[in-house]
Amino acid sequence: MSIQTSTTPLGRDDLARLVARDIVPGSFVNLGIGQPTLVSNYLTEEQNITLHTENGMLGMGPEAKDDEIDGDLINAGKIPVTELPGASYFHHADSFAIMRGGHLDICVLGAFQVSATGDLANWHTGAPDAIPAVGGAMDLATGAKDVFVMMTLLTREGVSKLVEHCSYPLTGVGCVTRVYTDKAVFLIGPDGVTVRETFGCTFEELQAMVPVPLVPFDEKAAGAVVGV
Amino acid sequence: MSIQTSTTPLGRDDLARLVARDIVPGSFVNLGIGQPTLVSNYLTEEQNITLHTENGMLGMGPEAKDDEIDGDLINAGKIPVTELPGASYFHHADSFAIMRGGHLDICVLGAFQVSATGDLANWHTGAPDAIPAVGGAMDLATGAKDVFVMMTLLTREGVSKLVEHCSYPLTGVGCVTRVYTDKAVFLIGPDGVTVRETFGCTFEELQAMVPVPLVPFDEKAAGAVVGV
Amino acid sequence: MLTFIDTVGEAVAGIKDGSTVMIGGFGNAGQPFELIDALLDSGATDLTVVNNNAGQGDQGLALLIKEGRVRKMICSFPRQSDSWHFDTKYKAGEIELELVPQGNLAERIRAAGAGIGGFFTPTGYGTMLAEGKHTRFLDGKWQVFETPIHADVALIKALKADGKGNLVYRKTARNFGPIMAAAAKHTIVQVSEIVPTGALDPENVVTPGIYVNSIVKVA
Amino acid sequence: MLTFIDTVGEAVAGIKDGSTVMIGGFGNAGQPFELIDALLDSGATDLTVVNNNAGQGDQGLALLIKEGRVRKMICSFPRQSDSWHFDTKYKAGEIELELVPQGNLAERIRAAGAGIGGFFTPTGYGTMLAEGKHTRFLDGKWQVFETPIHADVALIKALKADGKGNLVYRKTARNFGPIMAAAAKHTIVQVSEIVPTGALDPENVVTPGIYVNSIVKVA
Repeated sequence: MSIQTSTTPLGRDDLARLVARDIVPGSFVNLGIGQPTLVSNYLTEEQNITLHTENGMLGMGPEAKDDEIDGDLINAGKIPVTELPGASYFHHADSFAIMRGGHLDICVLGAFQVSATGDLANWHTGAPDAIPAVGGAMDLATGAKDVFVMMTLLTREGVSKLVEHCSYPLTGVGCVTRVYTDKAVFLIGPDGVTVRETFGCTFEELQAMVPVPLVPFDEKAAGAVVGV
Repeated sequence: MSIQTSTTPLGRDDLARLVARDIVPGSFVNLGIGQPTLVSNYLTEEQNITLHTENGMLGMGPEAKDDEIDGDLINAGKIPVTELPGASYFHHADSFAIMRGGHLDICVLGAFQVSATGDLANWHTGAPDAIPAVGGAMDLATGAKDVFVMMTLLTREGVSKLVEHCSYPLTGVGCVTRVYTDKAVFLIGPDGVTVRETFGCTFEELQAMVPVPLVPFDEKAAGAVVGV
Repeated sequence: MLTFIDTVGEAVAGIKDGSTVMIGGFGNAGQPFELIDALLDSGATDLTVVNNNAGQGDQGLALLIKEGRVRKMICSFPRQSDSWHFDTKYKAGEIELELVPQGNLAERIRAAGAGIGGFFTPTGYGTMLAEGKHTRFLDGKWQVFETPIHADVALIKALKADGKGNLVYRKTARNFGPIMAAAAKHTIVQVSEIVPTGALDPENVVTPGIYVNSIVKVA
Repeated sequence: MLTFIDTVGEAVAGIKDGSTVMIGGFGNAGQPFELIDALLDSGATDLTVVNNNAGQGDQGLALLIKEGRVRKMICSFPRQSDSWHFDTKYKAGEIELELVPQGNLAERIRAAGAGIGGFFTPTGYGTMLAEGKHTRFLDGKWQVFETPIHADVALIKALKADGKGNLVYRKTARNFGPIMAAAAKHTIVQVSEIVPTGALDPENVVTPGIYVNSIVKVA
């Protein structure tokens, strides 16, 4: 059985749909700013997912439209959102206690780089004149039970963002459990990096793009795989 | 001017009235279990004192009577109490954050012994077969801005409870600022123990009972006195 | 994953021998008597119990202690006029006691839920309850290092739950409920009423449903 | 001691040069614009400001920074599309920045209010924001030692206050208000409404009046 599940690379929306499908029903989830926010478009009512926003809310609904817009009801990206039945509000220390105490099942984050051991770099380019801004990225990276990354596999220059060691400043050490990219889904575990599926390329073509030893999913004993 | 303000030692109720009178209007106060609870009988409405109970309430009212009794509304001594307008409820960590964060103006506690430097012993007799129980005593002792102690000056055996060094296990180090006893009010400060007033004895008679060097209040420069 | 369960017996059925169990309540206020009775009936033993007290009279936690199910108590105030079952076990050397100042108990439970690995507090400095503990001079005071208290299970009592597991409490019965719910791997709540999702004002939810695993309504 | 004050100008009049000022709000939600404007008018300078961000657009905290009143920012997310006043000052070396992960910011503020002298957290371990900090292996993880952030003054925004200074907030505008109110020596609150004592349900009070010093109603 091939692990290539698509003849073309996945677009952002298809990738978001895939991440959404993989979220276990009943989970509590935090979706990071940017691409991860797209995932919310594909969560179904049957999944009964509760979204957390770190500025102080559980039960966040879709983006607010027109007269729903309320300046007191925003998400972590400062975008007006809505409130679902069963929501709750809390202050910032209580909100980060939810994250830092390991109560979120999944957070989905963007990334500049992910290392073969799950190190994450997503907050700072390291450029000497850049103004640093970290927000809740480090808390999410170290706090959630599972950290999923969504990113393109390659930079515009064609360099792999899945790396042996991150060259960008780290957000968290050994925290990422899965990486969803346009070209493949990677599972990161104690035994290394497993490729769950590929999109528009074979395993061998993928391995040629990535400077990290990869193992295809179907060659591993299922019990040894983390995060499936 | 004599510092003897009463010809007889004070009874428990007179002492409670005195403590109540000394509480600055608008204060937030915690009254310990036992004798300190009497103080609440003498607080006036004009003083606008807010009582805290460490099991999770500000704005505690008087003891509940008859059909006011509600098992869900008790004080730290597990006695049914009432709720005043403007009350608030909070969980135990938030309640102790109020105490430990230095937000209470005054707590009033009983004591086995107080030392000349304000060490407090009020939780454990030190008897080898005693079952220890500390409750919130240590949090109150170290957290409140001012710790007032109410006690009889002498044990039944006639031994002073104001001592050079406590022989009972400590509750807190250097935390007591005032000691209200049946025979005198003591102010404890960096310069030692000052006697603000005596009841039923002269300063010299008091000094003869207490194994700690005392200074009468009117001999000190007012500026050097703590807690008046 | 949140489950609504019909009986207290089923709710506590998964509690294993040797577990650390947090039990809400300060005195009788907020004590989940029905869940404790069910735990007693379940036969679970060798428990470490975290509660402010060590049982009152002949009910609830006191019976669990009487029946020898509690190997160790972590509490602040075991000795009371009616704590005779604890007193007997303690004097017989049949129960271990970790005595913790009440504010440290609350803060250590809160730390477990909030992912704090340890903290410094002035409470207890210079006393026998801080003997052997690491100390440091911080913020102008000597402070003592304290560590989180985690639990396998929390048994708590709330007033109402909605369909998402959000909880509200009643008066001083709130006490340890919210922090224990966050500190335990599995939180079991007995409530007086289950209301439809949306019936609790989101501004007034005290324990968000993320901290709750099992809910059972008790008459 | 609680005071009700008629104007924002009088409310901030006592803020001295060189103060550490916490300002509530996450982005614009909960940001006490009227109090910040009054602080600008007061002329107070050489301030250390604690806020999640470093100002947006041409209002509130952004103007305080533009006018050179802020010596140092303690925040988690200064860089935004419209943080041009901070960006300019920072690049010119005219403002100091202490960048703190958002959860550490919240927990350090909470610690100050709760009398915690310091705590260990896994957040930031192994990153440049933990460089030079004390670390320890606790609860199965490497953790970083963090210290409380105290303030002279907090400026926050709430929805309603009662006569005892009890506060309730509105939706995600609650954010830093409750923890900053507890962490500052003097807390000044702007509210939309002042209600009679007794009009707030004691179960639903978010910030008890003990944490509040001055209240001013803003139209």
